Amino acid sequence: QARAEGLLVFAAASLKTVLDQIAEDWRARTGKTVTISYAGSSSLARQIEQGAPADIFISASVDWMDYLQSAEMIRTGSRRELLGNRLVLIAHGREAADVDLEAGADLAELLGDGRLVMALVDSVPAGVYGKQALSSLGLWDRVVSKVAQTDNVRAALALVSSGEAPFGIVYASDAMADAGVSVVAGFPEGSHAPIIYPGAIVATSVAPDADNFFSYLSSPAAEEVFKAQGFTPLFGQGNG
Amino acid sequence: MSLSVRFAHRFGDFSLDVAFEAPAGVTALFGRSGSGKTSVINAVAGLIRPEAGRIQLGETVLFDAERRIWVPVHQRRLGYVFQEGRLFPHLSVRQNLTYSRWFAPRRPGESFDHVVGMLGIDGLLERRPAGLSGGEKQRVAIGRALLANPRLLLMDEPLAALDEERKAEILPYLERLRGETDIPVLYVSHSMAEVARLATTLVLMDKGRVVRSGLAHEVLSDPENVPALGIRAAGASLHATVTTQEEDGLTRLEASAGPLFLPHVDAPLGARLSIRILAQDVILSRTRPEGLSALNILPATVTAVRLGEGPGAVIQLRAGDDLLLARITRRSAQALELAPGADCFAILKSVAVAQSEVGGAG
Amino acid sequence: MSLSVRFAHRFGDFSLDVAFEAPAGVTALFGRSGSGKTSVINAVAGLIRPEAGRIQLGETVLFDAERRIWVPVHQRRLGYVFQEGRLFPHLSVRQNLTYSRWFAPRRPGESFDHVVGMLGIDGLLERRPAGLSGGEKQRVAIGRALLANPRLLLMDEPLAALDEERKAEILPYLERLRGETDIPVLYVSHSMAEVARLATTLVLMDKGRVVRSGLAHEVLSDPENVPALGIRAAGASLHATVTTQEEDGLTRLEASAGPLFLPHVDAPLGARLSIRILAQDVILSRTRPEGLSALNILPATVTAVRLGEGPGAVIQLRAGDDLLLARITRRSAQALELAPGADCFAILKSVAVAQSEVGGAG
Amino acid sequence: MADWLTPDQWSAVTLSLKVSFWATALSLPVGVAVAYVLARREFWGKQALNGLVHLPLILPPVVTGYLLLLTFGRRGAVGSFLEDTFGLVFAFRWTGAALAAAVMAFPLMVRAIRLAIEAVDPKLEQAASTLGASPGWVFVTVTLPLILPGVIAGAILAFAKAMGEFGATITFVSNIPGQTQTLPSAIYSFLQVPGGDAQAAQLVLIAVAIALLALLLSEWVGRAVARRIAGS
Amino acid sequence: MADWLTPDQWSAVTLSLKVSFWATALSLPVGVAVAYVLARREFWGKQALNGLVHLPLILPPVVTGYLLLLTFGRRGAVGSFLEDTFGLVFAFRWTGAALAAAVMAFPLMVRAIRLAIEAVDPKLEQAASTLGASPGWVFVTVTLPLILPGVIAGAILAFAKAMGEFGATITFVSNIPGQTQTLPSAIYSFLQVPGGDAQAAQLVLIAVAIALLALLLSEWVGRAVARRIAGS
Ligand SMILES: Nc1ncnc2c1ncn2[C@@H]1O[C@H](COP(=O)(O)OP(=O)(O)OP(=O)(O)O)[C@@H](O)[C@H]1O
Ligand SMILES: Nc1ncnc2c1ncn2[C@@H]1O[C@H](COP(=O)(O)OP(=O)(O)OP(=O)(O)O)[C@@H](O)[C@H]1O
Ligand SMILES: [Mg+2]
Ligand SMILES: [Mg+2]
Repeated sequence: QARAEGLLVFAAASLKTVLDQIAEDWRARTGKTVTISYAGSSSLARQIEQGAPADIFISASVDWMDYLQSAEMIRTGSRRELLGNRLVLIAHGREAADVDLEAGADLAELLGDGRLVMALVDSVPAGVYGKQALSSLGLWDRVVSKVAQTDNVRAALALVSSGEAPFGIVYASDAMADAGVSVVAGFPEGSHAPIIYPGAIVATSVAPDADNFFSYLSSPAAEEVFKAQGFTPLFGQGNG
Repeated sequence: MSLSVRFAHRFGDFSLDVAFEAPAGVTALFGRSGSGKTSVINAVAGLIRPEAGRIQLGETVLFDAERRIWVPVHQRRLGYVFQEGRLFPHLSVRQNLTYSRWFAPRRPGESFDHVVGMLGIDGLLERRPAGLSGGEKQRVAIGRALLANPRLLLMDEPLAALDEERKAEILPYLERLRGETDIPVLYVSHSMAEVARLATTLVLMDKGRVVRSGLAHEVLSDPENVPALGIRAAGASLHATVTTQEEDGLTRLEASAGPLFLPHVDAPLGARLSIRILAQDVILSRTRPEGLSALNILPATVTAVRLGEGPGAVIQLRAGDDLLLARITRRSAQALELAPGADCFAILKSVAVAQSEVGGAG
Repeated sequence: MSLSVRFAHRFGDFSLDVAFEAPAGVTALFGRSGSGKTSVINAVAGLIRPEAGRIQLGETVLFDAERRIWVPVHQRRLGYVFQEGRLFPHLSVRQNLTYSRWFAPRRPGESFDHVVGMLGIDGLLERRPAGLSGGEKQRVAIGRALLANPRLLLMDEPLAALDEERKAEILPYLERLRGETDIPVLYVSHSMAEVARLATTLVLMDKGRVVRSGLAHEVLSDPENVPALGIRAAGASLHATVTTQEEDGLTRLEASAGPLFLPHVDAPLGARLSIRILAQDVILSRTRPEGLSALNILPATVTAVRLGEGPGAVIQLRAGDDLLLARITRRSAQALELAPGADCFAILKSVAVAQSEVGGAG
Repeated sequence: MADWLTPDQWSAVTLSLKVSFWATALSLPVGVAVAYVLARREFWGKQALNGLVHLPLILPPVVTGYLLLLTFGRRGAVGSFLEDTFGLVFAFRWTGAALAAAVMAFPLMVRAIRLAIEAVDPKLEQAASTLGASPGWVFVTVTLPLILPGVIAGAILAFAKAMGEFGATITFVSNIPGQTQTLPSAIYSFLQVPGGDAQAAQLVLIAVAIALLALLLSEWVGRAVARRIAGS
Repeated sequence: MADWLTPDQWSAVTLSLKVSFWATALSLPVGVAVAYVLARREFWGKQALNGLVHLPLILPPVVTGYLLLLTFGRRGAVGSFLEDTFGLVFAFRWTGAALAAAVMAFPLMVRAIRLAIEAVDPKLEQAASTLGASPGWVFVTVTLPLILPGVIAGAILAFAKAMGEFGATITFVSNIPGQTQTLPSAIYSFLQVPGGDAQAAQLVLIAVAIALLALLLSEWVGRAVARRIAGS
């Protein structure tokens, strides 16, 4: 069923700033509006499964895109890995000392009786990647009892920013904007599965502009915006 | 129209098992506190559903346990004055009074202004019940029931919270209602004066049972009922016809035994009245006494003497066609040698037969 | 202990402005429905805070508008029988009765068993108020107030919902209370019989004002107050000493004007009693009548004649040292030529002076 | 106001008002009926109904939203039936947001009204029926006016809840600006990205202001009603 | 039961019970006091208090959680004071989860109790004071027993809400298995991964069962109380 106005994009909530910017640029360029509904990837995927009138889905997790793909809810061949992100360790305060994770820094000791905050380590992507990274660095078992999990990355950031917890693991794109924290280490690329935001056109979409906008997301203009917000554009690496 | 009541019911330890007939007119339920009067009225109203029995009003069966008949309360067309008021707190006095008009077709019935005037609640119409005094509430409750154009009036101690003057204003109204309509009234009161004045039928209750029921003047003038009624309530009725309104304010009536003088009775010449005379207001004399302030002296014959356990005696007399009761001391009964067949004179102070004990012949 | 009340207050259109003294004993507030009786009691209890005035109990100032004194309700040590019961629905009858004991130090006071027995509520102790009959509720409310060991009893129509027999059981108890303790009792009732029997002081109210107040027997025997009291309530008191208990159950008393015979009076020989005699129970004669069933005939002298607008007249008499009132017809007053100074005889039916009108001399 | 809010924020405010208003208004009669039945009737399955009513309170909102999606979504049993039969669509429309808000607020509303009904003296209702009022009329003329303060309390609780409802709404009808993005969803969006706090705070203040205004209004109405009953 | 639940799930169940129980039990007296004050007293700032009480209902839970963090966190004004003075710590402790649940449930509790208090006839309280009961005793011996059904209703609403509370809790004290991971957090976390539905459903059923049990119990107690009052 066609929707009355323009294009409807379902996107992971963490993309709000960038996508709002890109949609604005697109409108300036084409005169066409894009409506974006931000929510958790799981909600959005389920809504699409239940017939939501979305044209494009951008997920924060590969799993939910896989889920829709196996349910044949996305247009064959349209799936693409749009963005990447980096995982970083942050500490409270602007000028916290760097931590060298690869050199085997004792994170547990640094924490003392404080907490390491992460997104939910079994379900929210940032948490899952974080757990993988800590495990591969051999740190997980020592810090597991000090990990406090939040339902999203922003909540983790808030806990560190407010000083409630000394350290946290978040995306680089989130850490950038918060003045109350400093990035004290980046996790090595190989320590966790690649962080990927896949996108695809929804199978039921009939909007003529879906393809155009989806392509625009991979344009150099969009790339600038993504980079400026701390994301890593992965254009042209589509796997569909 | 007549109400026929027969049912049995239990609450906890208390069991109720009653049967009586209430013809048109006022049927008084009389009995001690806790004897089951309110429960009987509630069953007739349909607020209690008895376990067994049958209640019929005129041709309509309101309740029949065997035939599983049950007319819902709101279809019974009642006017119920509750023992505890139960005014609607969210409605003004006027709205309380006219509440039933929202449901019943507007029939001629009682005039609003008349009822309100008689109850003296004209000044309260726009107020809400919460601020009313006890007696004011009760008057509004009476008005509400009267204005419901009921086929059956249930009144549970309606006048208990009122002063004598107010009672004296409302009682004649109830009497008129009794006289002019054929709706049965079930009336609970602890005041024998009220009962004696209003009741055409009397139902004596005790511990959930009907002890005695029948025409009020018969029940009241039977010396055997004195213990059940209480001595102060015993009395009998004279029947008399209004003959003259005299200029000093007295009314002359003619009873079968002789003339009677009462303070002004508001009844047309020729009207036949029933005058309740309490046993304790009668003095007896073997000779016709002279020079007494009491104006009413009737020749009578002793028909029965009932000596109580105490110092008192109840004498039943025949005065003309009527029976009278007199309560005197046993000592006087002996001194005057009062025995069945003895002739004597009954002295009634005219003023003792006060306005409130004169009623249209029932 | 004595209660002194003087205050003014307004609710909406109604303004209350009263002042009276209530000495130890029973002070009856008497007046029409809506005249402000309950409001006065509420002000004394502290449930209404008047705009101006002063209320003092014994030495304690309960309220003084000028000096901004205000004793909170719970420190006033009251026993208040409300016009509408107000039993605690969540407590059993027993708990309702003993409620005040949770707060007041356990003083000797009234015995629980005695009060419960007198009120006939022994069988109800474990029940909850919701299932009680109207009269049962009222009796529990009376018990609750009596058992509070109050310094001041406030009773708002406490007996209105009760039958005569029950009243006859409770009244002597209240009389005893009046005799044995010095706590003032403010008592509202529409029953003149109750008021006449219990009250030592009488406060007549009308439209929020005190019309008349003073010693009950003076107020009641003043023919000027007949209109305010209602004719059926007017009466006076004889003072008499118990001399013999006779074997036929009568008690012989000696008044200053002569002997009196009453149905058994439960008082020791030599006790001095005050006997209320209603004006309408007195018959007058210019000559000593013979052969009457009435046993009590006292010589008397007319001291005042008050002719009403109606056919009646009120005659004040001096019998020995006491004043009596008689209500007769105007016609008889003329026929008997009753004028101040005239000698006559007052005929009292002994039984008309019933038990309930005999009280210890106030 | 429109000046310092973006059009999307502005539409979130008006949408929230619309959603909360209709959620409250349409569920109120149902709430009164359910409360009445729970307070005054005995029937088989009463406790099941009671449990059902409370369910949205017990379940995490996401679960409620998901269940709504499964039931009232386009593919859901009830949803497709309603669409085919009445052309009524909840999925991804503001009507769906209203449904979610109504469902989430329902237990609060019912509890408040039920308490009020239980406090009404059945003796007054009896008195009304002796005066000829059928059960329906008794309800309208006696019970309802007497429970008005409770109904108002229930409605305001529901409205406030609807203004704040987020989890079930976003799960059921997503977060589409101008269509299903209510104030709380908009707040959520801002809280999910760095630097959105200030804008979120702005919206929070608007939400609080609206709800408090409604609250004050309800207090005032409730008090007026109570005063009327306590005697002019 | 322990068999088909993982230890973490099992601890989420027991923790949720503990959190909800204490949240309800400890906030109940405060709720009664606040409800009483709102129902029966007039004072300056009453409407402010009223608004404050309702705030958690109006605000999205995340916001409430965030505000709790700012206030009761270790660095928060109240939080640091409590820690220094009483050694009472909320951050990352189950006590914090209980606090969050209590705060979120508070408006529901207060509303229910307040409605009940408003329905108590002040004439009964007057009668008690004439019998020597000071205002405190009047409350304990008359008001409180009469509002018991309302208090129970308020408590059960609060308990159910606490069992379902998620947003504010996870924002304030995060999700630490065994310490702050309540049932709703666990459910949420299962719902975030594809295929987690079955396990989520299992936990949902447990949550529902517990809350319904509590509900039934409260109905039963409430009814017993009401019956006692309506006469043996
Ligand atoms: N809040 C109020 N607003 C207006 N009038 C009021 C208010 N409260 C009481 N009144 C009026 O004050 C008058 C006195 O009331 P009160 O209850 O004291 O009378 P009462 O003498 O006890 O009457 P009753 O014998 O009928 O009980 C009544 O007319 C009543 O309507
Ligand atoms: N639910 C109940 N459980 C136990 N006993 C009850 C119940 N309801 C009424 N009763 C008893 O039934 C008896 C009759 O009550 P009812 O109200 O009919 O008396 P009544 O004659 O109207 O008395 P009153 O003159 O005092 O109003 C009372 O003793 C009362 O205690
Ligand atoms: Mg009764
Ligand atoms: Mg009064």
